[in-house]
Amino acid sequence: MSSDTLPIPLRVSNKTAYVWDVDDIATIRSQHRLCGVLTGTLPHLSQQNVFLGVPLILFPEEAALLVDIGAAVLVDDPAAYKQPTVPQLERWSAEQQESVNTQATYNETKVAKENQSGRAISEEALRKRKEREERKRTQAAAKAAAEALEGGTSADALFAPTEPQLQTPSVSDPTSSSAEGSKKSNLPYTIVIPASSSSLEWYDASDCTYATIESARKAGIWDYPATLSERARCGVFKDLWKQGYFMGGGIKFGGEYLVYPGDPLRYHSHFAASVLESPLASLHPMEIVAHGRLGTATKKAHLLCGWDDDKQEVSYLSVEWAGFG
Amino acid sequence: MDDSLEKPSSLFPKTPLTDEAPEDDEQLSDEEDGGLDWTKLLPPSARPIIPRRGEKEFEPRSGGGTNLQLHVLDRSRLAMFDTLRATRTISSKAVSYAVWHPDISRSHVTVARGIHFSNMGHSAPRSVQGEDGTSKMQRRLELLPEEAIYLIERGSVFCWKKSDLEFGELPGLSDVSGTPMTVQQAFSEMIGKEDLTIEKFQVYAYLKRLGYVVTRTDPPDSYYPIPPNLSVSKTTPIMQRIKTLFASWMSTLVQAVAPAFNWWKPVSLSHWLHHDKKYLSLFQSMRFIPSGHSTLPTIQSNVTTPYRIFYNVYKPSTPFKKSAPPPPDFQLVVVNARTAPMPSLQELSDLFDILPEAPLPTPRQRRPPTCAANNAPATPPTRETPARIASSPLAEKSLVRRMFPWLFFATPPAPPMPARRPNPFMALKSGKKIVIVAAVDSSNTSFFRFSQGEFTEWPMV
Amino acid sequence: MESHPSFPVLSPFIAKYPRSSSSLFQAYNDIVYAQQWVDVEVLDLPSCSRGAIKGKKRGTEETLFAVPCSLSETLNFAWLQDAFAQLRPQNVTETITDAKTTRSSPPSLYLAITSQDASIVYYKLSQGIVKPSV
Amino acid sequence: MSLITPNTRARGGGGAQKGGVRRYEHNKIYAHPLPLLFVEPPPSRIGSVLGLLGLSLTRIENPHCEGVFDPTTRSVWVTRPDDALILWRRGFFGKGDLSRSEPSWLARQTNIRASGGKQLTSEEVTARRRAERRQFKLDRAAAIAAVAEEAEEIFATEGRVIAPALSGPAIPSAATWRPSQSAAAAEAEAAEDEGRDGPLEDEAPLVDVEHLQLTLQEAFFLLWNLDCLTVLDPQQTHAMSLKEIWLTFQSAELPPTIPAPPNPFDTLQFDNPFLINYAVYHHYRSLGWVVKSGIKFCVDYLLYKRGPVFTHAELALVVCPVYEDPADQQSSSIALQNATPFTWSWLSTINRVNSQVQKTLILVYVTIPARSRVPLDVLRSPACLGHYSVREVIVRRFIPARMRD
Repeated sequence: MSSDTLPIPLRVSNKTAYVWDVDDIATIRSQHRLCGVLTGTLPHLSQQNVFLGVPLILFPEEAALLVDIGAAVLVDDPAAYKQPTVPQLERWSAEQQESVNTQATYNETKVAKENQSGRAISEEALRKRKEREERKRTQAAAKAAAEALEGGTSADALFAPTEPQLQTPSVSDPTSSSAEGSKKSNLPYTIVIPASSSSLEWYDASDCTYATIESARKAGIWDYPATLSERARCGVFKDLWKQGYFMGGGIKFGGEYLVYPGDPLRYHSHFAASVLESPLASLHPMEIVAHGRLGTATKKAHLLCGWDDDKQEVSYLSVEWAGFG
Repeated sequence: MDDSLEKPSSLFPKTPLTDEAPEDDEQLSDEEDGGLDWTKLLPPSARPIIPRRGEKEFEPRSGGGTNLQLHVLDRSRLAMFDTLRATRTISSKAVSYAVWHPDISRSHVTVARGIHFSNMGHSAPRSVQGEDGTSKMQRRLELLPEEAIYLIERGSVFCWKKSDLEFGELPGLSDVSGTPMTVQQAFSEMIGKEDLTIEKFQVYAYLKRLGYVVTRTDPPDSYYPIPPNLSVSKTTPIMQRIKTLFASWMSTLVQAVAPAFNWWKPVSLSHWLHHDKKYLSLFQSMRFIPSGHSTLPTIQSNVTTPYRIFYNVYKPSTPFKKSAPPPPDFQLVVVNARTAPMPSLQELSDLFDILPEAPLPTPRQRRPPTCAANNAPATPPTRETPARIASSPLAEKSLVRRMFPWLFFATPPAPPMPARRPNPFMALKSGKKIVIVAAVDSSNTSFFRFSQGEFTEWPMV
Repeated sequence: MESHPSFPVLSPFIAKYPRSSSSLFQAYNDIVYAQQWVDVEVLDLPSCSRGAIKGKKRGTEETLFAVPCSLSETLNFAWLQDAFAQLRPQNVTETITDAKTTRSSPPSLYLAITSQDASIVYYKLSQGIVKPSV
Repeated sequence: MSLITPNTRARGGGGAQKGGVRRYEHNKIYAHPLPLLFVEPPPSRIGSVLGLLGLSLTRIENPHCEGVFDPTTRSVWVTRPDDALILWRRGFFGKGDLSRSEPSWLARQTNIRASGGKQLTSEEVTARRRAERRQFKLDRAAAIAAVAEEAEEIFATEGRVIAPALSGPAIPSAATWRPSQSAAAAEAEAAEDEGRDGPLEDEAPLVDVEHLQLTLQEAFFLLWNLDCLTVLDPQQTHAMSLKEIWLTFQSAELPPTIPAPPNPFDTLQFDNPFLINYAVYHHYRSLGWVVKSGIKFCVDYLLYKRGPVFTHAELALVVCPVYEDPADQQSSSIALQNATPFTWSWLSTINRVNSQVQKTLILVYVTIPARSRVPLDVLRSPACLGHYSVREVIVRRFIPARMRD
């Protein structure tokens, strides 16, 4: 955590802190020992819930901690999208075009290599075909849209009754259509849907970045911790973190956190920790029974974390089954 | 056994991971978060020996771990980060396009490709400017915020944000319909619209990734197709009237006889009557504590509740027609676990009130006898038929009956269709009306199923 | 109750702390007769309004402490810390001058939780962060 | 008192045949679900004629058990061994205060004294199993550490990575590990030996200090519905009347008021835990369930189909009182547990604990009559129980990945 590294921008929207850049995720995990929760669908592995991808959503405790130690700042994400200027959009479009062209060139050489006959296609023919496809595309797109509407109340007679088949083969798309006059075959090319906004030229967070919880609170984008119980959670979280533990969500194991002796990628948690917001917050013996009982089956102890808001201090009691009785 | 130390690449294996993800959810969600072996996702060439899932160590050796421990950890992290770096790419021949209209919280699908649209999006008439300057109504395909985000983040839709900029004149931008959006921007702008919270989106995406069809329960606009008479349930008006009549008649009757019930001596077995001298009668005569969901007294309830059914969920196997959705397989409430405790009895009752009754669980193996002595219907008994509710003395037990069962001894309540009785434990554990609650605590989702218990209908004696 | 063999030992505590007498009685009997601890003594825990039990498992040397409570009580974190503070290996019943120093308090105690059907369960509470045994 | 019966759940004991014999024995011993017996007269002509008329000569046999109300433990003690036996065997009422279920303390002590006592009580079986389990865990941990050490060595010298294994041929698994050679078993035996030696030295004659303890709910159920239990006052001077018991059991559950109010009725309130628990207990008993404490699984009750010796409990009950009028909750002197909805974390915890042991969690909601609706006077008699109501909500985890077809 050298001082020359820039603070990590946490993208805040709807009072949730997201991390979209993988380098930031790596820094947060490897340097700051915070895990967050990956919550997005992994492209190409989109039919499962076991491995998930960006964005990483931080627990509010984690975000508050990172801001507290100066490792991160809070960015009002919706406010960072400025209206792009025409030149910005042109540059963006040109970039897309370049990518398409590169792919096309690459593919053409590949096709050429494969097609030993090497039948050349004149530029003129290519252009004509392109135009044909253009027309086809427009029709197909309209048709596909109509079909996708699928039997909207047919009061509107603009479209013919729908057909179940939806996969309309279409050969082009809006971005490609702008490739007027390019050396491009009708081979498919790859479109990238960007995850992070930081590469967008018109994404500018300079006027909506907050370095403290307080300033972010004033700006109305962040308000954690606000209550005693949230302060207690933050206090406990930070205290455990300072002692070198990693934390994960513990709601399924009867606490606020799971506490790991090292990175959860490699180590089992030792504790489920529950936060008691004050020394006098009520604690029912049944809770001790349940926590102790749950622990015996999962090889975890339970950690009662008593927060003292006056002293800003945490005390701990560890709970385990006694082994008799 | 050799670790090639090859740097894992971001390429994906062509292994059947996509189809056959390790989806043992029970074990999975028992599994602690982050306890995944990302090295599994590496292409085979880069794959060193792969420890079995869940084979984590107890703790790092003092000082952060041994060299080996640090090495293995680094490798796991690298694999994870490399996987996360994979970009969303899609062929130009498969991609769909949409335009996000923040003013109406909808994304207009301009190019629809792929199977997703057979159960996502709905058609809405919108006025469009014709070329001659006149406006006319035109139906178009629109996505709700959660549908749009989901399709964008899985890399199926490229989304533009509607813009007032004039692009048409510009070379190279003729077909651009607005400003291009990232996944990040979709999360940022679309969540918070049309009642969508991050929790609801997470639950939506979770179910979609498993292949479920998920629709809104309350139509967000008048064009949104919903299943027919979903919120019926309860009983038909006629049944209601019969019940009321019956109840009032019974209560008059009971008032005439009731003083005979001695609360100081609730059970009095006749020394002479035959049917009294059995444990069955003894137990029956003790069943006078009011019970069951129909007896719920009015509970003075408070303010607003987060417990409203939000999603209708259809199994992947359920035939689904977008324009005429069938009754859902499950109905789901999504709450933020940090702000909402579990539902109160009143909240549960309000949910149960609008839910249909689930059919009795069918016995695992045993088929019903082909010819029953009584004139039972040939179909397995479902609780949906009001006829059964009316005819079964057990099901339709008034408060009066519950309180003074001894009045009814003349007609001992024989269990209906004993041959068909499913395993009572299955019926008890499954319950009548079912609601699913997804409680999301900072991205950790727990799904719980709450159902109406009917222990009174399934006595053990 | 009066005729029970434990009554003479427990009666001062039963009289002094009627609300916790049920759990003390059950825990004491279980420890003496079912768990068969030896060198069993009852200690006074005024800040927790109850008696606690000190003893050893048969054949071991370590002094153990059990603090009874009933399922229907409501405790809190400060209460548990007080219990630790007041339990000392040596003559605990003598005046406690520096109850707040945990120096001499035991590293762990057993919470003996009782219910009205005479069920009892024991859970071990340890001060600080003590990782689970293997 | 020899109440000892073979333990059905003792693992590793006997095959199917033995189990069958045991079940047969159990069916005989525990044939009656309630302490009352219906004694059939020998078949006779008169009997069959009366039978046609719907009348019978069957005799109801009431065992007339006796217990003592103990205000300290808020329970009823049954000290006569015969009565304890009847109440346990006919409906599984009560619990030995020094045992896990039926009173077996004396039998255990006798067993220890008679060296080589072969038949283990369930408590002894449990103790042995726990010792073995502990040893297994120690063995496994040691083996894992050894393999890790080896892997470390290889990494340091050869640069090869062997992922630290938690299982494998060198590491014992629960399926393969055998306690025979373990030190723990020996240790456990040594402890038992010592236990045997101890009492022998001082030659003290064994006196049974155990009793069958009935909860107030159990006692009231037996005496109110079945009239098969007499409860003596704490000083054992007289048998308490039903009215006396009704008031005493209610006030036993309330914090003692000092000085005692002049009129005992003044303390009555609808949210008395005795009334709430009784409504629940009675409801499930009347449906034929055997209702036992669930403290070990952090719930209020467990429901057994016939009784704990036959099957495991599959249903775990948590009693959730609901005030019809929230204002009554605000003004109450009692802080009833579970009267407000749980946090998700707590619900997950108790659900997880119970699903680990194959139990389904049932939330039992009991409504507490509103004072504005029902006059307090009804609390003077059990008639008030007609104003409470009981209903169940079943909680289970929902696993979307498993519900797809």
